[in-house]
Amino acid sequence: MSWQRGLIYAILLVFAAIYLVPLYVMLTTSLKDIEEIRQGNLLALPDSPTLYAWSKAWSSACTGSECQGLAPFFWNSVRIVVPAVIISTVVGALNGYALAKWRFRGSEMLFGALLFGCFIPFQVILLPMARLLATLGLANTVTGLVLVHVIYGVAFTTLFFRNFYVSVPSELVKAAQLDGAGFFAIFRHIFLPISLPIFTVTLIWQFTQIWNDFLFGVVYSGPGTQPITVALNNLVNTSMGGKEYNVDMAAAIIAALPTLVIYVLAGKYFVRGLTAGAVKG
Amino acid sequence: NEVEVLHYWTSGGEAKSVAYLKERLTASGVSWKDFAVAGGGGENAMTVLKSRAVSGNPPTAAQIKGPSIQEWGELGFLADIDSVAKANNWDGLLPGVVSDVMKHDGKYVAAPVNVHRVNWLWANPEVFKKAGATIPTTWADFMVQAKKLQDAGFIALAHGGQAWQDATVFEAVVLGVGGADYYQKAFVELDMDALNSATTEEVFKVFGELRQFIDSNSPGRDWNVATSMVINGEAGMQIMGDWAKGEFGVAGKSAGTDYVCVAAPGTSGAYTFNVDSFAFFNQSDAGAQDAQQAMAKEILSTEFQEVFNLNKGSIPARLGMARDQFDSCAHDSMDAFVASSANGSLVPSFAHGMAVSEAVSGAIYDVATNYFNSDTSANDGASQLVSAIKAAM
Amino acid sequence: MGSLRINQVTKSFGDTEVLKGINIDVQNGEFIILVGPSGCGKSTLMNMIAGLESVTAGTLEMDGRDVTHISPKDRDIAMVFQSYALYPTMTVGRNISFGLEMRGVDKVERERVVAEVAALLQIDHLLDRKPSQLSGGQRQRVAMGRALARSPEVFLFDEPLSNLDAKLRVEMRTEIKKLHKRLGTTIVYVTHDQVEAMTLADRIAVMKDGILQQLGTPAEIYDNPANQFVAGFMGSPPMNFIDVDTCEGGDIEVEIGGQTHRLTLPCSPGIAASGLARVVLGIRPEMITQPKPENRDGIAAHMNFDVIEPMGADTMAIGEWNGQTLLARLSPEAGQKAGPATAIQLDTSKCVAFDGANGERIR
Amino acid sequence: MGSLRINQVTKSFGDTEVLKGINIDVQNGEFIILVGPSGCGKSTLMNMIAGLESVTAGTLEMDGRDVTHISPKDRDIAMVFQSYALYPTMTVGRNISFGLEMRGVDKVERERVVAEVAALLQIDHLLDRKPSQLSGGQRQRVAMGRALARSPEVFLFDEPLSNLDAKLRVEMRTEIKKLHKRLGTTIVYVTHDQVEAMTLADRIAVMKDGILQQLGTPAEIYDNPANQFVAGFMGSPPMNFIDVDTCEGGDIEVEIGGQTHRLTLPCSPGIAASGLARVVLGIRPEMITQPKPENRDGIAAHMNFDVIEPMGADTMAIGEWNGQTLLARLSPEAGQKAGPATAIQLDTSKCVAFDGANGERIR
Amino acid sequence: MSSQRRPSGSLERLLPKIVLAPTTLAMVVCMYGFILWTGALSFTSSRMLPQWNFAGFDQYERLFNNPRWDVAMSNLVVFGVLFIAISLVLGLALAIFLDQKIRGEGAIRTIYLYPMAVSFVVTGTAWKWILNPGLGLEKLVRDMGFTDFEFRWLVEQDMAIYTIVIAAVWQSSGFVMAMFLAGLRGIDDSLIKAAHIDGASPTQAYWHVILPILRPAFFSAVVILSHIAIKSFDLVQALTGGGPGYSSDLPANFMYTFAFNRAQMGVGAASAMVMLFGVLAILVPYLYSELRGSNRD
Ligand SMILES: Nc1ncnc2c1ncn2[C@@H]1O[C@H](COP(=O)(O)OP(=O)(O)OP(=O)(O)O)[C@@H](O)[C@H]1O
Ligand SMILES: Nc1ncnc2c1ncn2[C@@H]1O[C@H](COP(=O)(O)OP(=O)(O)OP(=O)(O)O)[C@@H](O)[C@H]1O
Ligand SMILES: [Mg+2]
Ligand SMILES: [Mg+2]
Repeated sequence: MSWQRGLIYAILLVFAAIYLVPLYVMLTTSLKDIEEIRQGNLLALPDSPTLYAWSKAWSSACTGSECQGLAPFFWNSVRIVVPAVIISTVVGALNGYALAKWRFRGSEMLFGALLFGCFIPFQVILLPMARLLATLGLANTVTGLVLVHVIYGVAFTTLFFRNFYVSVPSELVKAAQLDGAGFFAIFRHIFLPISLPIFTVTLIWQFTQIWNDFLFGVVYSGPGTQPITVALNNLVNTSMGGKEYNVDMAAAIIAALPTLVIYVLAGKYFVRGLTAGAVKG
Repeated sequence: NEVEVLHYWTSGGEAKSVAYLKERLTASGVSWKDFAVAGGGGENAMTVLKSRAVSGNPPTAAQIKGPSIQEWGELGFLADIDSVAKANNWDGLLPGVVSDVMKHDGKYVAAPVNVHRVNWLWANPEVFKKAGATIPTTWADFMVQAKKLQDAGFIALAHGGQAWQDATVFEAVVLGVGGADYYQKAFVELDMDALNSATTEEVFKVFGELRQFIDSNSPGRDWNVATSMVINGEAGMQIMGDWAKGEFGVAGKSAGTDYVCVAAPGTSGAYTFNVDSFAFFNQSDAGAQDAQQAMAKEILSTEFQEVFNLNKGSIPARLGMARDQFDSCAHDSMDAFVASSANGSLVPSFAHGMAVSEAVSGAIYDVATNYFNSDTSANDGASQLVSAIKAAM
Repeated sequence: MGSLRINQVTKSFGDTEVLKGINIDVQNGEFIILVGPSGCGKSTLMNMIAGLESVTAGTLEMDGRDVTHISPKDRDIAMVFQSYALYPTMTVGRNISFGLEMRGVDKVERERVVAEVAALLQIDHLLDRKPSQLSGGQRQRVAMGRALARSPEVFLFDEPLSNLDAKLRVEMRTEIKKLHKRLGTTIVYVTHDQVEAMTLADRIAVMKDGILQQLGTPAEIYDNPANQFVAGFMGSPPMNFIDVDTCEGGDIEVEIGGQTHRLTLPCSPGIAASGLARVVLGIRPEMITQPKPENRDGIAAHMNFDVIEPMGADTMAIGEWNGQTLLARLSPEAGQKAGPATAIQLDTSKCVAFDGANGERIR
Repeated sequence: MGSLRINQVTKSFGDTEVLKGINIDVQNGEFIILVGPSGCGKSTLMNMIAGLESVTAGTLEMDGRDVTHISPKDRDIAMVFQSYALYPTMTVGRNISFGLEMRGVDKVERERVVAEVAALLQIDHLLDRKPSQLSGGQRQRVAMGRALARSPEVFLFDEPLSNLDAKLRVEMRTEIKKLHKRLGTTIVYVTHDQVEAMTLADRIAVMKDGILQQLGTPAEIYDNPANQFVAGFMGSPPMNFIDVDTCEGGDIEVEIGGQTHRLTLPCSPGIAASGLARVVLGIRPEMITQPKPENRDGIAAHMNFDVIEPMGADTMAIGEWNGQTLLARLSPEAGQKAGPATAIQLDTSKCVAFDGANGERIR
Repeated sequence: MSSQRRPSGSLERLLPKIVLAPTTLAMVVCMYGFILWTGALSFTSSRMLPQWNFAGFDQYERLFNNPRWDVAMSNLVVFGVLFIAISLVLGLALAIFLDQKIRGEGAIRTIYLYPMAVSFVVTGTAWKWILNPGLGLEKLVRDMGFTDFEFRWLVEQDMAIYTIVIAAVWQSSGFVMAMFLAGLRGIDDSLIKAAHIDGASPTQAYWHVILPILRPAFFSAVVILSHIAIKSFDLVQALTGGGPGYSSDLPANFMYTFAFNRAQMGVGAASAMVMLFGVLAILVPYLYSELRGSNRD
């Protein structure tokens, strides 16, 4: 290994360490008891690690008048996130593909408008959207929430895919057209297989955005369909004091676990050199 | 029969209190649909409430307090529960200042659960002893004693640098320096003459002097962390509402010996109150209306008032309750409540949204917190306050 | 099925006009070869036939049906791209069978066809590789295979053999010829290889700068070029062009090896009528050889050769006429002895003359 | 500077061994041409010389310095990629000047060089375009220009002219030759064009399946092939191979046009010593011609021709010897008259013989 | 000459538009429709809920007279510029390093990405501790013996906004890394080889050859980062709460606070419009140049 590679490894590892510090703080805190936290040495390892905070966060912490921990809300989130992520990603992929390789008059304009539209602050759309959902009969339903996430996620998924697909040589589309493939067949057979990295990125983005979304989740959910972020927020927020930092931290990690799992699973689809050898020039 | 209740009491003693209410209602055949949204003193909950209202689907009841009840009433969202009130003689049970807030157009639309006193000074006698200081009763004295504490190596005033805490201290200074009349005129009625008077500048001067007694790490600190500084003897005092008692309790400290609760300097006869309440929203469904009434009735029951307030550290909103379960600080609070109400020094807390509209209290927050965290002069502070309040009215 | 009418077709990319009104009628089953200098618009024309580039003006008909705006997949055309355009994520086998798959051919049949095509192209051992694991020539053959697997109405081949070695190229050329004979499919084919053009084409279309210069059988193009460009473009080594004076009676005068000769050009009787004082004489190198007794039409002369280039089967000799360089094609033995004042024989029977000003043929 | 020693170099991709111990010594300033069938490993070898592929075993030396593990940018090599590898985001001009820029050449000089190279390659009007806006041949010339702009110690050209038309190719070939003469830079060049190989190379390296078959001057390779593969690979149309019986004394017997002839092969005196009863006779088409009085070594015979293919300058005639197909190269006139029992002349002076079993040359 | 198109042909041609139609509809209604709605709202005197009584430019006047808005806007500039620049550079650098056939790439990648996964509702607490002079970094370093060490940005008025930059970069740069990594994985090896042959050092090859190809990915990253910058709401809420004072306030917090907590919906709407026009002024030229550029590929 040359010294350059050594340096690269060193840099990568140093940054990994820096990135890990907050996680470390959260993890160790979640394993300490509240007394130890009060004594206040943040970076110390727990004296006597306990899983008390974890089990409390999962199954018995109060998030309102109910004290069932995060568990029931976890599944609410899954019911919202899975369809929303899938729909917005698929729609984004198709949009991006159409915008990158099937340009028509005004398609660039459309894309620009879509991008600009996503700079609208979400706070201001809360009320009109609530009205719209009520008109559609979707107020405070999971379907309504999924719809909202799809609408405001599609601009980004489209952006990711479109900008990935513009650098795919157009010759491939031409060749496939001659092979008798239509719009969807080309997408399915030519573009999907080279899209793994961008699918990974989009999935990560959408999953994180929707899983971690609080604003839409709190405003458009009904009682009993609240996502986990709302529960987490309820769990950690108290005006009365008596903050249980260890439970808060455990709850945060639990709430983030699905996202982390997705990252790990999706990560392996970052593969090298997907278009190599396709065309010359 | 079902009530859907939007509230922001989600943890600790508050959650237990709500759970108790739920239990009682369930026992009386009303099922409870919990709609809890915590965060930022109800900010998120209010956002949700507004969007539900706009979409034509408001909850049965929501935790709303102070002048906001009137605003919702103006907009025509609130349900009339006068029949329950009449049947249970609320007018007789509730002090006038409280019942006024609960009514819109002379009809009850909300039910109060508690009364908080905000103008408390919490002190650690151990620290005072070590520093050879005494607990101050006026602001002038405060400066002297605080200096002693500081010289002895303690943090004189434990404080969390968040806007609402700054406002809480500011409010105590207003009341202590200006007195109840000034407070009422300037910060409740928003009388411009009072606001433009020299008293305002004096208030800012005192408030500004407090900066020096606070440690530099305070910005962003949660109030309970500040309280624990008093508890473990790092700091001498804290100005905070009666909910701070809970922290001392959790730490196993007892009032009078391990800590003392006295009125904030210069406010011993006066009382800034903060009342939590549930407002009821119009329902088309008859079952829901019945449930609503049952809930209103339950809230004012002695059992609920007692359990709830023991949990939360406040005093019951209704009068004539047994006091023996409550501690000495609560007794003080109850006495002061009655006394101040009699002599006209019972004032609503503007730092906790009881006195003025949200717009104005927000403006006061901004000025107070900005002033406290900068080295603006008292004069400038006062004029900023006036113009900010004008702009928000 | 398979006839093709290219009707006043033009193409512009922004401001650049790349094709300037092309007219070609391709008969059903005909083998047309497009040739022309690099950048003259051959690939663009192919792309337009396939429907991959929009037509700026003009129309395209297949079997009498206007297809100008029909989508490529409805045209039933197979094409070999000059730039290959292989699908990077598919194996070679799948690249070849993809067109069949899209047309709903069942698996068994597809596998049969792939095996057949791969054997033909000698890539059967590569079927499981990805394009990035192939050599240049192998990629080109996969591109070829992709087209051959189908039985379209029209084949478009854009320089399909340019990266193959001579031997393989000859084999492939033969296979294409056989295929064409067997299937009778219309083929439009771009090549820079003169031998390919001469041996494969029914007709050759010579293009330059987006304009069709001549369309004719290989023999017509070679022996009877429409203008100086076509004459110079076809043939390797190329035709010699010499500025010469005309004499009355339509003959020309040329200085060879120090002597002036007067030549009659049977293919250009129109010189006299043209009234030009100077014309450009076009004479192919193989018309200037060592004396050949079997050929009685030849004119004898003596020439000075400066440079001799042996090229295996022949030897190229470079000399001068009218002060202009000229290439002669000698046999290797004659070449060895060539030098100053070498006896040569001139065959003027296929010499042509052009108007030097515009390059037009004088007939 | 510029000498190159390829020392027992092997290359494997996973399990496939692509190069199997190549040894070539390239002198400083030499022009080496690599030829071989598609997929034989030419590009791989070039990539390894450039340092783009790792060397599985063996060493590479430049000027006596071991560069096996030196990074490409420290080798001072310029290369034309078979797949072009143009930078898609840069204009043509920048593509060409990029190498200079990276070497810190100043702007004025870069512009001068770009202008010069672009003029040479006839792409001066394209300098502001992006590669995607070019035709195939234009792209190839840009790839060429990128290499030519620099003055490296070694040039590597991987089929640099394959997509150009014949005329341009001849011009470019001439330019490369001139350049080589002028700069004396070492050049390693891959081509499938026999004429290019014969006219440009100082030495030709013939490869097959990752093994070097023969390394020699063009004349050696053509006239004196090391084995049957080399003999068959070089030359177009290729050498004829006929299985023949040997007679005692090292002569061979062959049936031509119904009669048996006994031929002496001066280039293969070792036939007798080999003791083989049958050998493969290698005879190039141009050794079988119409009778040529000027060539006295020839043997006269009569042959039956079945197929006649006119090819412009020559005519190929196909007949049979020993029941095996055979190509003869006649002049167009002779070709026209060819048919059954045509008089021909055989030149055996350069005929070669091979061991049919392993293709080895019998000397 | 009648162009007799087969139905399948014309359908095929319409497909791209059909695919884009739902998105377009949603965009027109839920983005531009709502923007118009907000624009209209900003000219009313709405307080707690929308009320449609016209009030002219009153709300804008209030907005611009509010010192807190000035602070929020100038914070946005500081924060936006630093956050976007640092995230881009760091994300790109990490992507490039990770692309060097690194052992354990998967693990390292996940470590860089995880901050995205964890909601700031709680990491805010961890960050507050780490940045707090009395608890975190400063204390740690001082405990190690460097008693003069100071790191008190969190509690200083002029510096608090930079702690938000730090936390935001920590959270987002991993995702930027992933975006660039995806782009890098799509680039043909032979271009890199060509650059090496041209004598480019690895750095130069990245700078001149690869980065230009990554331009679309870069574009995505900038859009995403500006989006995050403009909407950084919970970050501020959790880390500084806008403090000390309101010195680290950002427009998103300002808007939310005024629209929903202070019953000044008109001012909130006006601030949203000002923000949108600010974005318009900066982003549209960029969008335009990018989209035009890619037209000519
Ligand atoms: N990445 C790879 N993995 C496996 N085999 C490979 C890979 N790259 C090349 N090969 C094989 O190595 C052999 C040599 O390839 P190379 O590109 O050197 O051929 P070449 O002589 O240049 O052929 P051509 O004339 O067709 O360009 C080929 O058979 C090819 O299939
Ligand atoms: N997208 C484009 N924008 C502008 N000009 C273009 C574009 N594509 C091609 N051209 C130009 O059009 C002309 C014709 O290109 P085309 O590819 O048809 O040439 P060709 O005859 O196939 O050449 P070659 O033999 O080199 O492949 C060329 O001069 C080329 O530069
Ligand atoms: Mg072309
Ligand atoms: Mg190759």
